[in-house]
Amino acid sequence: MLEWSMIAVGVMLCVALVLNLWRLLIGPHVVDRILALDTMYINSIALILLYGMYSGTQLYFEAALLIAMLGFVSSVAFGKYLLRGDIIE
Amino acid sequence: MSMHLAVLPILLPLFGGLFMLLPPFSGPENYQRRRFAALLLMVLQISCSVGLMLQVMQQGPTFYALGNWQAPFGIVLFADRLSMLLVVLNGILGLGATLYAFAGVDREGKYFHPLLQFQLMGINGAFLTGDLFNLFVFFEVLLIASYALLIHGGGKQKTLANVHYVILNLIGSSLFLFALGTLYGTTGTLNIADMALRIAQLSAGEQVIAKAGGLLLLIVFGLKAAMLPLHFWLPRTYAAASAPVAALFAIMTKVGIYGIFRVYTVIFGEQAGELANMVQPWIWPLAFLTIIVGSIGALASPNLRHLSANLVVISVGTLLIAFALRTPQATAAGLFYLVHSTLVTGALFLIADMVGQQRGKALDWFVMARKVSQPALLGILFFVGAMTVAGLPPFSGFIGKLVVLQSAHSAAEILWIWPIILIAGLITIIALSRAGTTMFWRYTGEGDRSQVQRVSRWQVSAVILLLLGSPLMVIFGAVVTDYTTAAATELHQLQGLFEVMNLQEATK
Amino acid sequence: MEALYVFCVGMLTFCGIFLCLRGRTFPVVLGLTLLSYAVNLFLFSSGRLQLDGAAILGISDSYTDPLPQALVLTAIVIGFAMIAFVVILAMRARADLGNDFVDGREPPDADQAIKPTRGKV
Amino acid sequence: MSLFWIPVLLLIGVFVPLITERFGRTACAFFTMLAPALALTQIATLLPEVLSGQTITESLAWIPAVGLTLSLRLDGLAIMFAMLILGIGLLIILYARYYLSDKDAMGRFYAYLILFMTAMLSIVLSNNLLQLWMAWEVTSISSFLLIGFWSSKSESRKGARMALTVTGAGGLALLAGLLIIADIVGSYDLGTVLASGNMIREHAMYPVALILVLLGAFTKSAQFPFHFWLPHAMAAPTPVSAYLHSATMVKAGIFLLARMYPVLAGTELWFLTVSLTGLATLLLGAYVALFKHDLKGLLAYSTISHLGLITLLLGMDTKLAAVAAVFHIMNHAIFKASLFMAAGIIDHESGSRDMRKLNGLWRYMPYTATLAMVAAASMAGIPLLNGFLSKEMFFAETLHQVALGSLSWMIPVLATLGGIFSVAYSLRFIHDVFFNGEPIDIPKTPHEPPRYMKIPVEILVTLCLLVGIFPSFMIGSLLQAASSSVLDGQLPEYSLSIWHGFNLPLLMSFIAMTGGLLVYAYRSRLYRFQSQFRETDAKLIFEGAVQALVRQATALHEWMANGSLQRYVALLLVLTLIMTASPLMELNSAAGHLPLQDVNGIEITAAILLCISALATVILHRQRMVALITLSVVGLIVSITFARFSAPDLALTQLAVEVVTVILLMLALFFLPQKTKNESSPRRVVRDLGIAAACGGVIATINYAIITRPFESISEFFLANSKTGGGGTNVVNVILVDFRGFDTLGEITVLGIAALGIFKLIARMRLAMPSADEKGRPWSEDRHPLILAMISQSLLPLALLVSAYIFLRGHNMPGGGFIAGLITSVALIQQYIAHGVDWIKPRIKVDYQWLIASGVLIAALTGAGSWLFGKPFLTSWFDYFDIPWIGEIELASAILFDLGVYLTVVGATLLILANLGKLTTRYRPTVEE
Amino acid sequence: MNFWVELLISSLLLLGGLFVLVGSIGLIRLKDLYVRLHAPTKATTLGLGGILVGSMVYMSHQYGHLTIHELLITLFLVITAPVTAHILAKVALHHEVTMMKRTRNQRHVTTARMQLPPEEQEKQ
Amino acid sequence: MNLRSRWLPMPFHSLLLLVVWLMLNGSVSLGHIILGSVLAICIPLICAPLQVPQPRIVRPFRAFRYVLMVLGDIVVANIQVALLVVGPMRRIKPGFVAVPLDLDTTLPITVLASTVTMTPGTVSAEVTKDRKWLYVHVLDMPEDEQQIINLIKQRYEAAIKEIFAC
Ligand code: NA
Ligand code: NA
Repeated sequence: MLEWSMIAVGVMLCVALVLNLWRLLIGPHVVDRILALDTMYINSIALILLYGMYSGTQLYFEAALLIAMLGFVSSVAFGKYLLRGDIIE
Repeated sequence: MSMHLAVLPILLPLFGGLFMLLPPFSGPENYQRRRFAALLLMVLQISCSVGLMLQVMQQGPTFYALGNWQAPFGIVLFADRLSMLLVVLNGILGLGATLYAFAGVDREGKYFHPLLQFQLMGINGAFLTGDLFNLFVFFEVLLIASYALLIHGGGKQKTLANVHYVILNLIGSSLFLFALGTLYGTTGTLNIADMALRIAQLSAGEQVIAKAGGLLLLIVFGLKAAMLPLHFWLPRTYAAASAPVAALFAIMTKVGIYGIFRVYTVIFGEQAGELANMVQPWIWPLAFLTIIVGSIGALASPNLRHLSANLVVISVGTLLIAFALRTPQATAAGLFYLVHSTLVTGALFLIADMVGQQRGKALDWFVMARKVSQPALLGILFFVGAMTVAGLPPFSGFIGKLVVLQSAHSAAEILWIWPIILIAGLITIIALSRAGTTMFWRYTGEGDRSQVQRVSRWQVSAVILLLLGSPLMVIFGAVVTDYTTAAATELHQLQGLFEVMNLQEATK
Repeated sequence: MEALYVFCVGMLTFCGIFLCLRGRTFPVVLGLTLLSYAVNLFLFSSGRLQLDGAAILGISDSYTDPLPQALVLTAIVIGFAMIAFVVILAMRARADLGNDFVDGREPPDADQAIKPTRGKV
Repeated sequence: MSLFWIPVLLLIGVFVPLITERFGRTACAFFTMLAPALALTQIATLLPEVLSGQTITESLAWIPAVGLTLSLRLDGLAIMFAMLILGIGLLIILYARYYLSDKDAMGRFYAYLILFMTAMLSIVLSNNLLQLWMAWEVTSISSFLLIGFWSSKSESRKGARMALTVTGAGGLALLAGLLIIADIVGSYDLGTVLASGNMIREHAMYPVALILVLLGAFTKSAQFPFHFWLPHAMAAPTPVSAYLHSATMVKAGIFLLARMYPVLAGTELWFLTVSLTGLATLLLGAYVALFKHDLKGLLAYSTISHLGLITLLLGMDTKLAAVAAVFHIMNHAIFKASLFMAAGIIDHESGSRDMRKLNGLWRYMPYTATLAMVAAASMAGIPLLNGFLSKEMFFAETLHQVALGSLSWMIPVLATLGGIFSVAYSLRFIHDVFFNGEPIDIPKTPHEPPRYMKIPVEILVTLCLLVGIFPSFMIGSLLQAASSSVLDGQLPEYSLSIWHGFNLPLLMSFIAMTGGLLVYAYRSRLYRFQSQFRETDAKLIFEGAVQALVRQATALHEWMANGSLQRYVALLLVLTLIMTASPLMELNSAAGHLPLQDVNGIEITAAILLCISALATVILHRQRMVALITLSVVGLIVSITFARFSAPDLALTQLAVEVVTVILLMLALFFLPQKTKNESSPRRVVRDLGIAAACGGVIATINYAIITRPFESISEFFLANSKTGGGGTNVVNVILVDFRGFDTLGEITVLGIAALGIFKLIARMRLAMPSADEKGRPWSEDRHPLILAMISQSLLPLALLVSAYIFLRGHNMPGGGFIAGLITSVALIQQYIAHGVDWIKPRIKVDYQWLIASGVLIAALTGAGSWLFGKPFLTSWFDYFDIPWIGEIELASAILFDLGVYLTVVGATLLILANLGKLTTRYRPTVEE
Repeated sequence: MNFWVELLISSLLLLGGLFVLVGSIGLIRLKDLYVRLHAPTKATTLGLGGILVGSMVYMSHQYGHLTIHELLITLFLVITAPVTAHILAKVALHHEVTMMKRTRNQRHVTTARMQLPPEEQEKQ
Repeated sequence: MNLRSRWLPMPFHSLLLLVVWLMLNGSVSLGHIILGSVLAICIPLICAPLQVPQPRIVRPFRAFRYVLMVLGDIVVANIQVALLVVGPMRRIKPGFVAVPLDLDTTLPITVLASTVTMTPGTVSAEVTKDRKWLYVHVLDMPEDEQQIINLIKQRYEAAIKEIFAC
């Protein structure tokens, strides 16, 4: 059961990622793309956690944590760029 | 300390450069301290290198297992006559650049001396390392330092040249990594000597893959060495750089040449079975074209810096020929030529700068301008440099040319090599005589002596230091040729290398 | 899996190289970044592809080849340093040369195809 | 060592004038003469020995590997030349003392002259082919310096360059020829070579060697068609013309022919080439000389003609001809040197050399005129003068020639014709200058020169007479010795008497004299005839040719190196493709034997994401902001890929690096165009697509070929020793900080240097800050959004904690100093983004430069620490300690090393980003130092 | 593994996956940027929360002791996700991104992007 | 400056850090507690210059309850959003509201804005310069927009005011 549900969740995550990419490509506004990217970060955290469970290892937890931290910084930087152009001022 | 001598040519400049970034050496007001430290460092570095060289000459090649991990597992430094020759050469060039910079170049921007030290570190590392990936790392050290040094002083030309130089080299670095991946993926090792042992034992298919990797590596070295058609970056880059930087750059192409000599003699050398001497067929035409294009560039050069840069290209072609000839004799010839050409082209860049200082806006361009204010001094320096680089006796150039010519033996080799080298020599003479007569003999008026800047004693001493090799290599020609011959023999004697590193046992 | 992997490497190489051949600095930087991804994946795979075998002792029975990973780590850091340099260099070039062309000037053959032929005055 | 003294003395002598210049001109000349005088004395002491037929040799090993020995040889030929060089040289020095004006740098002039003398003497004394060549080239160089002595004159510079180019080219040919000869013989020793004549002549390479050596000789001796440089060398001060370009240096070519005569002569090829060249030169020189209005021009062409004569003699198939050649070398040197000196006096005292202006000087300088007339008569071959004797021998020998088969009769006829012109121009020299009416506006009123200026001329003219009248007594033995060396001891019967009875040569002389008189008498017609031809100035042609060469080279160079990076990159890639594709074609199948692994949906999705976003980056690269976003996706997928294939460290690193890179790119993008038009022509796009696709294909193929094949790696060692030898379970980290710690040290050095370099780049940057975005919308006024600032502040401690966590576990689990450093950096960057530089600057008082330096320093010092324990650099240390209550803890030097890495990364990243940020603030980095 | 534990984990995972998917579907389906902003900020975050809890339970069960470090990711997300959304909304306002016609109170956009109180407009 | 505020400028932070450290390491061994405490003391000291003083949480228990409430709200309301997303699009009636704020310090405003964003149906879009208004984008706006304003003010702002006692 667990394995099957993991596979099902995997499929869902894949579909979600593809949808994110779709939004990222079509835009139309840059903010849409950033939003899509940010969502992708979160979805990939999910994917990594799932993979960790699937292979029964905790080795990838830090990767997930890092994506959470860095994805935020990157999205904020993008946002700041669109607001001010100069992200460190 | 003598036991750690092999690592000092790398660590001394590293520590030196680092200390210069820290108090009490850092800060704009402490430039005198930095200069003193730089001078001291260069002297130390040269002493260590010479010490190691003497040790190598007495006791044969030696290696240094970093981290106490034996080859092929750890990184080893490998010091033989070949690498020590280049390390010492690098030290001399570095000292020249340092001295020259004391005249003021080092204050045209930040970090001059530390960067110079880092570059020396990178170059020394590239010469000393026995590990292919470590070679990549040191390539990057010397490259990044050279990127930073190239923009020293600022200006449009430098920026533009740097853009080209950096981008091409970044692609080159990518190719290097592709090559490393390929070679590691087939041989399963990174130690150069170990790779040589393993490459012969590969299956046919794997050998083909390794061959592709080896050829990729040739592109990388060729790019550093400015082999045709990868040389286009060189003239503009060298011509744009500050004089001491350009002088130091004279050895940068030699890093590529060294890589070619080392890697293709050891890994793809005689013992490599099917892959033995696989790059020679590629090198021949490229070497010839390099000389031809360098000669064309020399004729077309509008100023002395460009001319010197193109002379570097010609020297690269000549060295490639020496490599392609494959014999120890030719290698020895190449080494002699390498030392001589590096020193003299380095000196020429400095001379170009000094001449430029005294000709007003005309700088070192081949146009009529005001008279140089120290014609005798600069004239003699230029004259000696020109004679040397043109291969005219009694300076070292003619021996350099001679040994290369002598190492061609078969009729086919003679038929190709001699005309090209000799004609390139003639073109060099034409170009340099035009340059010299225009810069020193063709002038408008005497110029206002009061506002002319006299060259500093640092500059003169730097040039003399580099030019000194020219007569000394003739006077003590026997010593030098003995050394290069021994170095070449050592390079071609792979068995010795394996034994020194205890490799066969390790792999068994 | 292997085929898929090398396809991705090839694709990254393709994209990277194509961008490296552009005439302005920014796409070239993008290209170099993509190329460095390709390089890292390539170098990484020289130890062969292995699942569930991270080179942490004591967590599994078989381990992947740790050496290429170490090499790639070094390569990533160096690549980062280089990209950082070239990015700032691109800015500097813009500042010094007034444009962002890699040659410091508009390429002679630019706009050939796109510029509509001027109407007769 | 007696022989070595000669060149050594002279070499010292080079510096004498430079030092003694300050004592006055006369003193300088006197001291300068010392060295040659001493050398001449030394030669004189050796003269009896040599004249008795001995060859003195001395040698000293120099560079054996090259075949270069210092080896001297004094035989008849050498001593004859040596005496000419030193003897005439001394006279020239004396003469030049009066010739040069106050403004000329006398010391430098004499130094060049002695340098030349040394080189020339080294040529003739050389017993080693390479040494000979060395000296040969030095004569070219010193000649260059002397011709260009009056360097402000355009003609001097051009004449000097032309001479250097032509003789330089010849010198290179000569080198090749000598190398071939040495290769045949197996030695550079002249004695050995001279003894191997047959071996050389029979060798297949003989023709090549001969032609190359002849090219050297002919260019130096101004033989047709290489004669053109010599007249322009006359831009040199007259003493130089007299010495180098008449008496000695141009004779070096002749000397070489004579020297190699035993080895190279004796074949059809030699006779034909040498004699025809000589004949052509003889005629051409004599003919052109007649039309030169410049006194020195006339003498220059006369010199060419006489050199041709000597060459012709050496090319003749008789031994007697060789003797005549040697004889004429001496005679020509003597009379031509005196003539040049006379011409110099005339120039000096009248201010002109134009024979159309110079007339009737007899009245102003009768004494000089007498001397000049005697010398000119010798040149014309008038009896009782030395010129007559050798010319008679020459005429006699032309009659014995068979080299041209049935056309051989032409040789004496043409020789006589040459004689006619020779008489004619000699006559012109005498008549046109010293008689023929009054001078026409010459700058000075001519008068006799100073006393001592005449002495050299007097001595030489006296010699002309003495040799002409008492030939055997004067030079008989010397000629014999010299000829004997040329002919390898097999001297023919000859007589040096003035009178041989009425014979054909005498008739030829007679014809030449009357013919010469007639030609000169009817010269005006000849001038008219000649004026139909446009006079060609070799200098212009040569300069034109060189300039055309330079132009062509420039055009070619600009075509090749057009400054387009795109082209250079394309070339690099195409070469890469060719080189890597060629071996791949030998590979039967890319696929190896390893079983392929299955692929699942997630992997396919990731691949799709990767490929599409990479492609999107390419397609959208002109919308730069969007391209950055797609690039981020690529980076994300790459790190997930690393995670997938068991590389957690890589995944972490890639993630962190990627974010920092994108931030960096964004910082840069602010100053760059946001969007650009499509600027590539479709052709360019297709080309680039082709190259890129091919590269991608090749790389993918190689990659596939690698990963589908098994291999044996050294990695087993790392897995086995990581814990026991390196004290860590994260093998990747142990490799980084221990097994291959040296790489890591280099790597952080690179990072540190990059930061310094970037700081340099930023420091002088002057960029306009866009005040609005691409659409012209002004930037938002909210510089530091409230909520962002608040959250960033709260996240910082958390991020630092995570950073510490990643750092500390690195040795055993994924992590390490680098990643920890990046996390810290990103956390701090986040503060910069949220609060701005103005706010941070006073709060973080860390000098990032010091941070970098101390980081690398800590790592390096950790490595050097092992020296204290007598271990190599970077030898690691670790141990486990059991601490009550807490349990076992591990301490390792690797942690310290990693700390260095950490500090470097933080320092470098922040140095870059913070300073980049400062660009737009009042903290803008400025030009430093 | 205990069936109930398995069921718990499975349902947490499936629920999480579902929310993640919904968030991404929302990203595609919703018609304007402001509206789209809601989907990932909430649904995706919640979905990830579900998966994190699932993972926590799973790991704790697997390793026999409580593993709660996943909470840390949740903590981060809870802190950061609203800020991201806030910043993006700010950008959208600043860029005057087009919104659905039926969006009410569109007048607020003008004042909001200037960070001014709403009354000022009403006064004018 | 007393000893505590000098060496432990942010006790709440420090405690949080210690907890996080133990969570990260998944261990409560003495070694980790010591190491964690050291870090929990050192890191705030390092960060201190970069921290702007904020009102303290005066009622931690209230805060805890608030967190639980918000979590509950998130879960419950997320389902509503999910239904909206998968349902027909025409049902969505978005709109902006301007919420007047009683809070005026950074941290409380931030907490409120974040809460508003995390809870379904609303995204805080902008805070006015004078910190008196919070602009909120509402996914599904009820007919009476005051309803939303009241919800935010009463359910969340009031709680926050209590927690920070401001
Ligand atoms: Na800024
Ligand atoms: Na006249």
